[in-house]
Amino acid sequence: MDRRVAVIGIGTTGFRAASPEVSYREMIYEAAVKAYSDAGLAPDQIGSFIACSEDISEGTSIFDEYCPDQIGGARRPVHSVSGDGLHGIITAAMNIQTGLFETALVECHSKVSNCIDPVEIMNYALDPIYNRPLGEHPEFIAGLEMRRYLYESKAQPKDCAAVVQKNRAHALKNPWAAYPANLELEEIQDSPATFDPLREIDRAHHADGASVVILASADWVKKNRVKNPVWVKGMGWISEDPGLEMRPWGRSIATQKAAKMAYKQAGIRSPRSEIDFAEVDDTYSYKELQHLEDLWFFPLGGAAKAVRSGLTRSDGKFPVNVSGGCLGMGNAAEASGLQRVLEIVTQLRGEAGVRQLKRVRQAVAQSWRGIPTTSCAVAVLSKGVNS
Amino acid sequence: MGVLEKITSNQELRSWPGEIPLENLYTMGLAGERFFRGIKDEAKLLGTRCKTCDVTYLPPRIYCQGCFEKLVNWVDLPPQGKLETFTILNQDRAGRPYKTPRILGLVRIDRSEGALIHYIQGLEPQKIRIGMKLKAQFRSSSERKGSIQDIVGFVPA
Amino acid sequence: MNGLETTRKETKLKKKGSVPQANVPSGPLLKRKMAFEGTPLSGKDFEQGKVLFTTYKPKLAYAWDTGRAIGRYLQGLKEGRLLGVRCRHCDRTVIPPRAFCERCFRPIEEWVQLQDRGVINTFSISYVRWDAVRLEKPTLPAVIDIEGTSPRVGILHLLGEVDPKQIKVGMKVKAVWKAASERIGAITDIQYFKPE
Amino acid sequence: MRKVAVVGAGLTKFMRRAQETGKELSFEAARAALDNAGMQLKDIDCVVMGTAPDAFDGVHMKGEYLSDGSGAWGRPYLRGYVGGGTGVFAPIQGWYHIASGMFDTCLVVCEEKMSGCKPHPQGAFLTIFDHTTERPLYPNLLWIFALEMNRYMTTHGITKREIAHVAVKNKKNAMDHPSAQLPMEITVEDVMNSEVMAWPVNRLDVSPTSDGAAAVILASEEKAKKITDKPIWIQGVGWNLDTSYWTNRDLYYPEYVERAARMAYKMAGVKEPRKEIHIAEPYDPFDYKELHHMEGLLLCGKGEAARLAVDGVTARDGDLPVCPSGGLLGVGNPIAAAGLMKISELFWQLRGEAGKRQVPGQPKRGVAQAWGDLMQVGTVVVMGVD
Repeated sequence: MDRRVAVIGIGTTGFRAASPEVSYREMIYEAAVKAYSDAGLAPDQIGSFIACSEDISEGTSIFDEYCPDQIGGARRPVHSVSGDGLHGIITAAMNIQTGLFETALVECHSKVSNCIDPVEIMNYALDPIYNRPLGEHPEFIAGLEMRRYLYESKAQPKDCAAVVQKNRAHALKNPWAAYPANLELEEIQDSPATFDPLREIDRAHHADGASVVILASADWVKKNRVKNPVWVKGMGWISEDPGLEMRPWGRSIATQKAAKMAYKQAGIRSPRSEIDFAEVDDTYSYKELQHLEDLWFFPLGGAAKAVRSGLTRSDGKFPVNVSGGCLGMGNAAEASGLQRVLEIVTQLRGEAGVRQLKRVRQAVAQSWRGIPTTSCAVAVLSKGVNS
Repeated sequence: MGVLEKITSNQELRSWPGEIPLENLYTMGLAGERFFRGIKDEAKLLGTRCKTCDVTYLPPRIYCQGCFEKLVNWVDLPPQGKLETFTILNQDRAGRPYKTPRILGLVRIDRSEGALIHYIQGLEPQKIRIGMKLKAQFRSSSERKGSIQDIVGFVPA
Repeated sequence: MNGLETTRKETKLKKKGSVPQANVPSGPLLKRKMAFEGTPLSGKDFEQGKVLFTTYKPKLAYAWDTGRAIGRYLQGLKEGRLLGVRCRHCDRTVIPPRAFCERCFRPIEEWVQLQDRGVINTFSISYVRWDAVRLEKPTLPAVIDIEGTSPRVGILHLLGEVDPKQIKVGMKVKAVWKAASERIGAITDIQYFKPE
Repeated sequence: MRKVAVVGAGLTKFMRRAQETGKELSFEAARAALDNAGMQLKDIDCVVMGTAPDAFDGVHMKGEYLSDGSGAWGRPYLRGYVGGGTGVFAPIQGWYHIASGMFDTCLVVCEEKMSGCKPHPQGAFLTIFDHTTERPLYPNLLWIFALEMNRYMTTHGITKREIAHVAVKNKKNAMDHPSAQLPMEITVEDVMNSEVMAWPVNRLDVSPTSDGAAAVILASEEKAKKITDKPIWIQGVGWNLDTSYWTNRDLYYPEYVERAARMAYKMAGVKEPRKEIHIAEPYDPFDYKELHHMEGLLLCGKGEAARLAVDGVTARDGDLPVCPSGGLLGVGNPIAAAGLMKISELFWQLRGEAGKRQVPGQPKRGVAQAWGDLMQVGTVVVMGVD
């Protein structure tokens, strides 16, 4: 059996700081209709439906109840995964690989503008016995992690500022982005520290949006002569220690392991030379640097040098977050991971317009589940089956 | 007059307010109970040890996450360790600035692989260095209730 | 003997090899019951301080965008009207309104003003409040199939001005509205449904 | 399609209030399952967690929080959820991890710690309803059961007395289950005379809220045969989620359960469920639900299940044993863990290792099912000895 799986359809509303004119249902419906249209499919041609969400972010317990209607999944096999959009892609791919389904659909969205206090929601994720009773802002964790990362990698806060500058500038060319900006390095560096060394501006702002991706088996792709499939060649996902006390703080071990897993499946030996560009988690600026190193693209400390030299700019040799990333597009929770897949598919298809990268065949998407977790997911996406 | 049409006037935008009304009660668990009793009654730190993996857990767990053996070896740990990282908090949870910034540190406790996250006290921010030795300061026995707040913070050892 | 114990003893590895040697029956483990007994607590254990615990009351507050369909539904309620929508493709009239049909997945284009009356599809006589507090006087939730919709399409609401014993499935009921000045555009602008 | 087997199972006791944290409960169940299979954690390739609303444990993203207690440290780990259907869905998730060819072994853990949710675990269910069109009416969990039960009774002319037989049977069956929280010998009269909570639901029609965990280990065919000489195969899986507009459906029949069952039966090659299924563990958080679900599982015609309960056909030694474990009504209902308990029960029953609970006649094939959300989801697993 041919176990390969490809992305055959994408749809997104794009990300915005708020979306007051639509309910979550109406927002997701728009993304789903676009994805169906892109794939040339109708809902009854989908085998399995996967939605990624978290109860408390929605303000609804067992939110999976509300997932089927707006994706065309009512009375069909639908299930929720409390994971990032990449976990959704991985789930859909596994569903197809069983041979039980030929196609699967993944939906992620964010309506974080509807949460009165997103900080409190993040705080509610902290360990209730050892960490939450301190009563501090949960982003202290990013402050702790950033300092340790800088210490181990010898990167500088200004390198993190360069990430902010780059990604927000990338977003200028992305109509889906909520936070495009043309910033001077100095103004970023001068931005006040919240959880020192973390600055307010190192943090991605929240965004609303919905994205939908449709996947299919290789047989289906062949049978239906899909003209621009993007193959999911490798998938990896790992959870490390959810507790803060026993984990190492400088590196993302989960990303390292997840990347190895994905590269092994994809037959990649030398990530830096075999991958053309990457869309990685940059919820906080330092995370982009850390994740690039843990994805084995650079040695420890190498990512800072890369951003300094412009290597990771859209016009550099190894573009990173050409979409604008979370810093430029906005942090749309689970949808951020799915959006990385959308960006890669768009680029590999050659449909990225003004931000189109040249001669790209293979890319990596990586996600992190956010504070206080260590969970990460990695996917290798490729234009050709053998590239 | 269809639903296909969108809201075009901000006067018509509407949201519906609500909440998830609940309160949670958390037991400390089997390991946590013993750990916090140790702090409360004797101002000491207790860890659990997995001999197979050569790991000492702090906070203690009843299982080793590496090999999944049940842990029954409890060890006394010195209430001191090395600062692995720290952050200076300039604002509280609501985003209001602190008049005096607070400092949180992650202190890797000696003779264990574990750590505690707590306030660093008695040091100017610019004097704090990764790797420095710190010791835990406990509240007086009458003030201790069996929680992480029975520790006031860490001070230079 | 119970099932759980037996399995423990009978399970044996067929082969040694890539799958490891069992940690099966050896020493004290053998005596351990398969069903972990756990440490059950009573309410008193907490009151008397026998067990340590901590509490937390999160402030989880939201303002959900109503969007076009529900926004208009609420506006209708404020005006004392019950609005539904009709999917032409499925020839189906439904309430609450929605922007798309969950059956055919096409956008819905037609609003329908429905009668503020209907038929009891099912009901309960509930002596328990949402937070499990016991009630002296029961609340009377019901699914009410609204007149003018497709068969068995209704909404959740309450019944009132009725002896609980007299309630029957199939009974015709009519909405009792709050005074226009008190209506805010909420499902509670209808106080309850009463027998016609 | 790659064959997947259950090779081990473990449970904690189900309790009203446990001192153990959710992580500790998860560990105890997972460890018991590993012991049962004669395996170590290092033999596990990936981990799946099933757990229902985050409000219970009181931790946002509680799947992340529970991961180390579930053996997920350093491993691929996913938490799926379909409300109350989660417990039977989690092994389906484990199934696709292995059937996809991605892994050879999977540890499936389900956990629920409901006791910490105040003022009452039921309070969390207020927030399962639509926030704008339903929550302002302050609905509670009992309403949905009461409304569905009434519709079911009214449509078929079934009485509360007939339905009460299910509670009597299951609570008695649970007397033989070492994990049981609420085993008891009661009569139909006791059920009828117990306090009315939300008519037609009385107190003894209902399962208790619980703390507890369950775990099973799944393995690919090749691995399973090395681990045990009695693997129990997952022959079919099915799941189905109906629209969230629950007041637009006729609640008398769980169409979504039928669709899930048909999907699972098709995969298992089951053509006549009533003949080919020897033991059933349908979801029974309330007594009528067992009947409702037997119908959805096509084990009898619509409206016929009550008769089977009254006639003793569904007794442990009856022609079609249903919930020989004692079900949620007797063993307890730590939501996701209760569903996985049903999978464990089939595992032990089909291996002939259920001890006092063993149904006679060497059953060869069983079905487990769970249900949840807004009366909306059906999850079905068919298991067999070959």
